[in-house]
Amino acid sequence: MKKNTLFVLTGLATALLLAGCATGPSVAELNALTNQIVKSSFRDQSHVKLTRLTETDETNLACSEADVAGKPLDDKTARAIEAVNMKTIKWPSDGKFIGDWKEGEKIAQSGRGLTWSDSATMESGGNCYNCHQIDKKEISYGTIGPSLYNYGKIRGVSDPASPASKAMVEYTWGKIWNAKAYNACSNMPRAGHMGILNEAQVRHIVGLLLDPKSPVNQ
Amino acid sequence: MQTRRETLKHSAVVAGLLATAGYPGFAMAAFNKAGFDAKTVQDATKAFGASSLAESKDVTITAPDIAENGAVVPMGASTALAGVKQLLILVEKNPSTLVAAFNVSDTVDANFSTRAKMGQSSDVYAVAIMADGKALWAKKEVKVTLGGCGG
Amino acid sequence: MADPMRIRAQAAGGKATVRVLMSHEMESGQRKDAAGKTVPAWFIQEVTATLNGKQVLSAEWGPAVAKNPFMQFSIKSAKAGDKVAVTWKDNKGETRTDEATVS
Amino acid sequence: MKTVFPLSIAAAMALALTPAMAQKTASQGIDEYRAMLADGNPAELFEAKGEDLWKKARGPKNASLEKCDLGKGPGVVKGVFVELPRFFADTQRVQDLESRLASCMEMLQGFNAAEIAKTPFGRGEMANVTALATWVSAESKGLKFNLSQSHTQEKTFYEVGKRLFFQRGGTHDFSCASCHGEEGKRIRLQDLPILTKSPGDGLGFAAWPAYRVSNGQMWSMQLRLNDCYRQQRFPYPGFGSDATIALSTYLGVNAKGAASIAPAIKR
Repeated sequence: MKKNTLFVLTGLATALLLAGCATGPSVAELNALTNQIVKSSFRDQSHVKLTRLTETDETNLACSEADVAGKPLDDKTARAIEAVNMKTIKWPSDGKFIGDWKEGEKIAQSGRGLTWSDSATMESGGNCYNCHQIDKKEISYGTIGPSLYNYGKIRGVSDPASPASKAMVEYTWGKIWNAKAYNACSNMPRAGHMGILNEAQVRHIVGLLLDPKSPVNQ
Repeated sequence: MQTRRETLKHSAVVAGLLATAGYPGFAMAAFNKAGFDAKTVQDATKAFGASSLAESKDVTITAPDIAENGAVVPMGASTALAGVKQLLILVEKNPSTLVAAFNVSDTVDANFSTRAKMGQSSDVYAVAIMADGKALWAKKEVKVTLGGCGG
Repeated sequence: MADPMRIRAQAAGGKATVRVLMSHEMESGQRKDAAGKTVPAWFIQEVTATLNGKQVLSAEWGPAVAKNPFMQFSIKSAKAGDKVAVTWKDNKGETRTDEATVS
Repeated sequence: MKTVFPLSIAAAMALALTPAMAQKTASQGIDEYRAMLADGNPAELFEAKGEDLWKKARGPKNASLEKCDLGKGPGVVKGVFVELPRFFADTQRVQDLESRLASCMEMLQGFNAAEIAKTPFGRGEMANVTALATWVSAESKGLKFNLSQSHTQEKTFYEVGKRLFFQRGGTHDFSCASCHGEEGKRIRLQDLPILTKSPGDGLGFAAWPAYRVSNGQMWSMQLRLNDCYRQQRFPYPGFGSDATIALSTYLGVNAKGAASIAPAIKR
C-alpha cells in the first residue's frame, strides 16, 4: 500500500516539477494532485466509504474552493447553490412541525452516529450542543454557531400553530433540514438532506426550539 | 472497633467469594475489602474502625469545582491535627465510595494527593481517621461535565 | 512486565515532596468490552514508599484511582541525596519497585 | 511542565472577558482543573519508554535507533520535532516524525514499515512509534516551530495540505476549517485553536503528542488527525499517508514561531 502511494506521488511530483519550472504547479495541477492523494490516502472503514469524499456534491466543492481562495462565493453562485438546496427540503409529511421538546433535547445532546466507530444502524444525534447554546441549564456548549437560547421567544413565537408563526416555523424546519438553502456555505450540516436526522427527529428539534413550554423559551 | 485480625478474616472470606465469581484472588490480606466495597461514606469509615463521624474545619479536601472529564479528577486530603492515623479520599456517588486510604506515619505529612475516577457529579470527601476512633470529614462538590464532540 | 514509574523527589524547607506517576490500567471492573462482557477489575491495591530503605508510607487503593496513577506526598526531614523508593502491588499480585534520588 | 502555568493563566485571563457569568465560572473551573493536572503529566511515562526504545538494540537487525536521521543528521534529536514534516533525500519524500521513525525502524532495525503502518494505534510496534515520538517531541520542548519550505515537494505538500484543510465532505459537510477556521471558538467546553495561522505557543500543532485523560492514552499527531477525520465523518486516513503528511505540513508551516509544549496533557 505505502509503496504504491509513494510511487504515485513521486511520479506526479516529478511531473509537476518539470511542468511547473520556476512558478511551481498551477492551481489546477494542485487540485488534481490533492484529489489523487485523497484517493490513495483514505480508505473504507466499516460502513464509512471513500465515496463520502470522492462523490462530494457541487455545494461542498464550490465552498471548499472559495475557502482555499480565501474569498467568499460571488452572489450569483451563492444564490444558485441556495436554490438547489432549497429544492431538497422535505416538509413534514403530516403537516406537523412541532415535536416533543424532551426528545429534541436528547437528540441535541447526542453527537453520536455516522463515524466509522459508530454502529451503521444506530439513530444519529444532532450534534447541536457541540456548536450552540440551547437550554441554559447545559453549561457544556460550543460557540461555533449562535446561541439558540430563547430562540422562539426572541422571534415572537408564542403559539407555533398560529398563522403569525407560520413563516418562522417553516424557516426553522428548513434550516435544520438543509442549512445551505439559506446560507450557501454555512458551517452547519444538512441534517435532513444528508440523512443525519429523520423526519421525526427534525420535528423534535423544531419542538425544542419553538415550543413555548420548552426550556429554551423560558 | 474492628481489629486487624477481624479484617484479615473478613478479607479472606471476601477473596474466596470473589474468586468463585471469577475475580482474581486477593493476594494481600491487609487490603481493607470491606472499606473498598462500601457504598456510603459512613460504611467505608466504619470499615476503618471509626466509631463516630463528624464534620471538621481542620480537615481539608482539595479538588476542582469542575472536572472536564470524570476519568481523571485530581483530589487531595490533608489535616494538621495531631493523632491522625489515616486519611481517606472518597467520592460519594461512585459505585464504591472509597478511592484511597493513606496511612499517616511520623515521617510523612498528613497531606496526600492522587487522581480519581468519577462516574458523575458528586460530593467528594476527605476523612481523617483519628487514633481515638473518631472520623472527621470535609467535603466539596465536584461537577463532572460532558466534553468532546461525542457527548 | 510493567513499565517503570516516574518518581520525582525534591527537597525544600527541610522536607521532600515526592511525585509519582505509575503505569497501570486501573481497570475499574465496571466497564464492558465490545462484546458486552464485564472487564474484570485490575488495579493497584497497595502502595508503599521508603526513605533510605526505611518504610515511610503505606496506602491502600481501590479501582477508582485513575488510570496511570499519580500520587503526591511529603517526607519529613529528607534531604538531597536521600533515596526514595516506591513499590506498588496490584490485585493480580504483580508488583513493581522504582527508586529516585532526592534533588 | 512549568511552561503550562503561564499559559493557563493567560487562558484564564482571556476567558475572564467572556460576558456570560455562568460561562465564565465554568471556564475558570475547567482552567483550575487543567492546572491541577499539568503537574504530573502521565506523558512522562511514555517519554521514558520512548527514550529507552531509542537506545535499545531491537528488531531483526538487533540495532538501536541512535543513528536515525530525523532531519538534522544521524542521531540528532534535539530540535528536530519543530522542523517536521520535511523532505528526506533517502526516501525521496516529505515525512512527518512518525513516518520517519517507522522508516528508521525499517532501515536500521529491520522492521517492516508498511506492517507498522497497518498496526492499530496503541498496539505492538505502533505503540512504540508513539512512545518514540513522545520522547523526540519532548526533546524540543520550548523551541519554536520553523518548518522548511525550500524543497519543491515541501511547497507542494503545503499547498495540498491547505486544500485538504478546507475540504468539505462526508455526511456532515465538515472540513478542518469548520472547527479550526476562526479564532475564539469552542466545541462544547473545548477551546478550538485556529489553524490557518499560528494559534500561539503550545496550541494546536505545538501541543501534540499529548496524553488524553479521557481514555488514558498517549496520542500522537497521526492519531490526533485520524480522530479528527473520524469525527468529521470522513473515511479512514492511512497512517503516514500523503494526506496526513500534507495536512501536517500545512499546520506545521502555519505554526511558525509557536513554542512547542509537547508532550502536553489534554482532556
